[in-house]
Amino acid sequence: MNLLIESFTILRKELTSELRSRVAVSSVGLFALTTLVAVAYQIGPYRIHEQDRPHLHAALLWIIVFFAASSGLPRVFVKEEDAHTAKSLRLAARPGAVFAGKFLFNLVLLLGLEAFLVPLFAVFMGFSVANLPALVLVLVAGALGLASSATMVAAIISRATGSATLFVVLSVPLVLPMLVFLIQGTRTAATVPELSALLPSLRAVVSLTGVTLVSSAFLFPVVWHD
Amino acid sequence: MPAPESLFWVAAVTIGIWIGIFLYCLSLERRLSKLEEETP
Amino acid sequence: MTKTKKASLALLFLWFCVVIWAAFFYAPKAAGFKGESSRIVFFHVPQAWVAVLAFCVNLVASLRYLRHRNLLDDARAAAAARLGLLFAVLATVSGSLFAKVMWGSFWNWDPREVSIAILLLIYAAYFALRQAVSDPERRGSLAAAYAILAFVTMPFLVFVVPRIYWSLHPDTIISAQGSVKVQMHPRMFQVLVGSLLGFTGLFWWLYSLEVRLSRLRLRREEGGE
Amino acid sequence: MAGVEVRFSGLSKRFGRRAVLRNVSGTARPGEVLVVTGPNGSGKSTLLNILGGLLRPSQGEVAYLADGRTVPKEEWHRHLGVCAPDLSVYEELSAVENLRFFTQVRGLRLHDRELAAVLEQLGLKGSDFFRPVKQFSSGMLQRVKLAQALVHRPEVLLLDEPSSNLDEAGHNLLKELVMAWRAQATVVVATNDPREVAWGDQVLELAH
Repeated sequence: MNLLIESFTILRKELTSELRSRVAVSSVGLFALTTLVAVAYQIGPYRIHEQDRPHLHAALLWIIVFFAASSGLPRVFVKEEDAHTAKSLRLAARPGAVFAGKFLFNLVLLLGLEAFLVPLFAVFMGFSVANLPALVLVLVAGALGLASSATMVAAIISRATGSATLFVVLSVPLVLPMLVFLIQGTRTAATVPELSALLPSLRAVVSLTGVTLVSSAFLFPVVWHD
Repeated sequence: MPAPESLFWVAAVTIGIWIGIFLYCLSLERRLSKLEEETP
Repeated sequence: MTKTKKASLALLFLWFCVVIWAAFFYAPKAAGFKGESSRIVFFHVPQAWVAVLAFCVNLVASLRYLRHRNLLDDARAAAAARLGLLFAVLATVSGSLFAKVMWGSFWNWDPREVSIAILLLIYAAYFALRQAVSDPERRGSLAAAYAILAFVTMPFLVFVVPRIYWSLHPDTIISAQGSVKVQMHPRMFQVLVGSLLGFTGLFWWLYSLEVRLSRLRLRREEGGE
Repeated sequence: MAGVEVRFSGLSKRFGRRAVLRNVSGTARPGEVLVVTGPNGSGKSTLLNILGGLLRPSQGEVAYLADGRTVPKEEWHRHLGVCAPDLSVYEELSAVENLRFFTQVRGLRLHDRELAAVLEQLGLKGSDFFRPVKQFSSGMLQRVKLAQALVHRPEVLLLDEPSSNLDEAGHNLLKELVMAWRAQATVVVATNDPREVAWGDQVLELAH
C-alpha cells in the first residue's frame, strides 16, 4: 500500500518535471512525426498493393513506435544520473517504488505517443482497421510490454556510460520477439473482425510482459544500487 | 552427385582443421600452465 | 598437466577424429536431402547446442556473481558468452551453407534463423554493455542483470515463435510437442550424439582455458596494485 | 540515548586497480560529530558514500545499530540524511516541491508549513520557496540541498563538504545547525576546512 503511494509520488514528480521541461514529450513526438512524414511521403496510402497493406502497415507502425520511444524512454533514468539526482533518489526511495514510478511514466508516455501517432498514421497511410477494439487492445498491450523492457534497459544504460545507441543495442534483442507478436496482432486487428483471432499474439505479448516485469522486480534493485 | 573421393577429401580437410584447433589449444594449455606456476 | 587431464585430452582428440570419419563414412546420407548435404547436421546441430549451452553457463555464472560478488564468476560469465558467440557464429555459417544447398538461399528468415540471429544480437549487446562500464564490479552486475533478462525472454523465441510460424527447418530433436522425437537412421543418431558429446567436451576445455586465464589476470591485478 | 550508531570496520575500496580506501575503521555515535578529514583524493567522499550505502566496499563492513539492534540495509534510508556535492535536487521543481517529494517518497506526510519552516531555518526567504530551483544561485542551491538532507529528521546525518558555495553567513548558520543537530543525531562531516574540523568530537584523518 505504502509502496503504491510512493510509486505514484515518483510518477507525479516525473509528470511535473516533464510538464515543465517537455524534453521527453517533444523528442518522442517530433521523432514520431518526422518519421511518419518521411514514410508517408515516400510510400503513402496507394503505393502499396491492396493485399500487402496489412503486413506493411503493421510493421511500419511498430517500427515508428519503437524508434520514437527509444528517443524518449531511456531519459527517465539517464536524466537522473546526468542531473546528479540519482543518488538523492536512491537514498530516499525504495527501489520497487522507483521502478514502478518510472515504469508508469514510460507507460503514460507510450500511450500518449500511440494516441497521437496511430490516428495520423491511419490518415496518412490509408491504414484501415477491421476491429478497432482489437487494435486498441494490441496498442495497450504493446505499450505495457515496451514500457517494461525499456524501463529496465534504461536503468542499465544509465549506470553504464549510457548513450541512446547503447539503449537501442540492448533493447532490440529483448524487444524483437515482442515486436513480432505486436506486428502480427496489429495485422490481425486490421484484417479479421473477430476478436478471438487476436488471442494467440495477445497472449504471447502479455506473458512476455509478465516475465519481463517479474524478472525486473528481482533485477532492478541490483542494477539500481550498484 | 559427388564422387566418394571428394567426400574423402572433405573428411581429410575437416580432420586437418580439427588437428589445427587441437594443437593451438594444446599450446595455450602449456603456456597457461607455465604462467600459473610463475604467478603466486 | 595431470595424468587424467592428458588422458582426457587424448581421448577428445581421438573422439573427434572418429566422429569426423563416422560423419562421412559410417552414417548413411539422409533421404530427402540434396546430395551429401545432410552430413552437415553432425556439425551444425552440436554447434547450435554449444551456443545454447554457453548461454546457460553464462546464466548460472551471472546468478552466482549476483549472489557472491566474486569477480571470477563475472569472468566465467564473460568467457561463456565469448564462446557462445563464437559457436553461434559457427552454427549460423554452417546452417546458412546448408540452407544455400537445400533451399537455394543463404538466409530465409526461417524462425530458427531468426532465433539464432537474436541470440547473436544478445551476445553482441552483452559485450557492448561490458565495454561501456569501467568499474569492474558494476560491469559484473549490470552484465549479469542483462544476461538474466535476455535469458528469460529467449524461450519465447525458441519455442513460441516456431509454433506460430511455418518453418522450413528440419524438425529438431525436441519437436514442437516437446517430446523427444527421433526419426533418424540409428547410425545417424549415434554419430550425432557422439558429435554432441565431442563438442561439449571441446567447449569445456576452451571454457576452462578462458577461466584460468581470467583467474590469472585477476590475481595479477590484485598483486600489482 | 536513543539514536543510531554507525560502526564501520576494515573498510577498503578499490576502483579497478586503484585503491582509494585502505582498512578504515571507526564508530560514529549519537550526540557526537565525527569529522573525516584528509587531502584531496584520500577517499573522504568514498567513505561517506560507503557509510550511506551508496557504494559497496571492496572489503569491510558498515553496521547501523539502533538500541543495540542492527538495522537491515533496506531500512537505512529511513534513518539517513545526506548532503554531498554529487547529490542534487530536482531543478525543474521548486524548493518546497523538492522537499515535499523527498519526504513523500520516504512515506512521510509533512504540511507545507513544516517544509517552509525547514527552508527558513536554512536562511531562505519566502519569496524563493515556490520558484524552480533552476533559478537559484549556487549558495541558495546548497541550502536547499541541506534542507533536503534534514527535512525528514534523520538520525544519521552525513555531510560531505557542507559549506561549499556558502558565504560567511551561511557558514555560521551551518555551524549552529550542526551543533543543534548533534543533540538528536549522529553527524559525520567530511571536510578540509580547519574551522569545520574543530566541530568534531572525534576526528578521523585519512592518509593519501
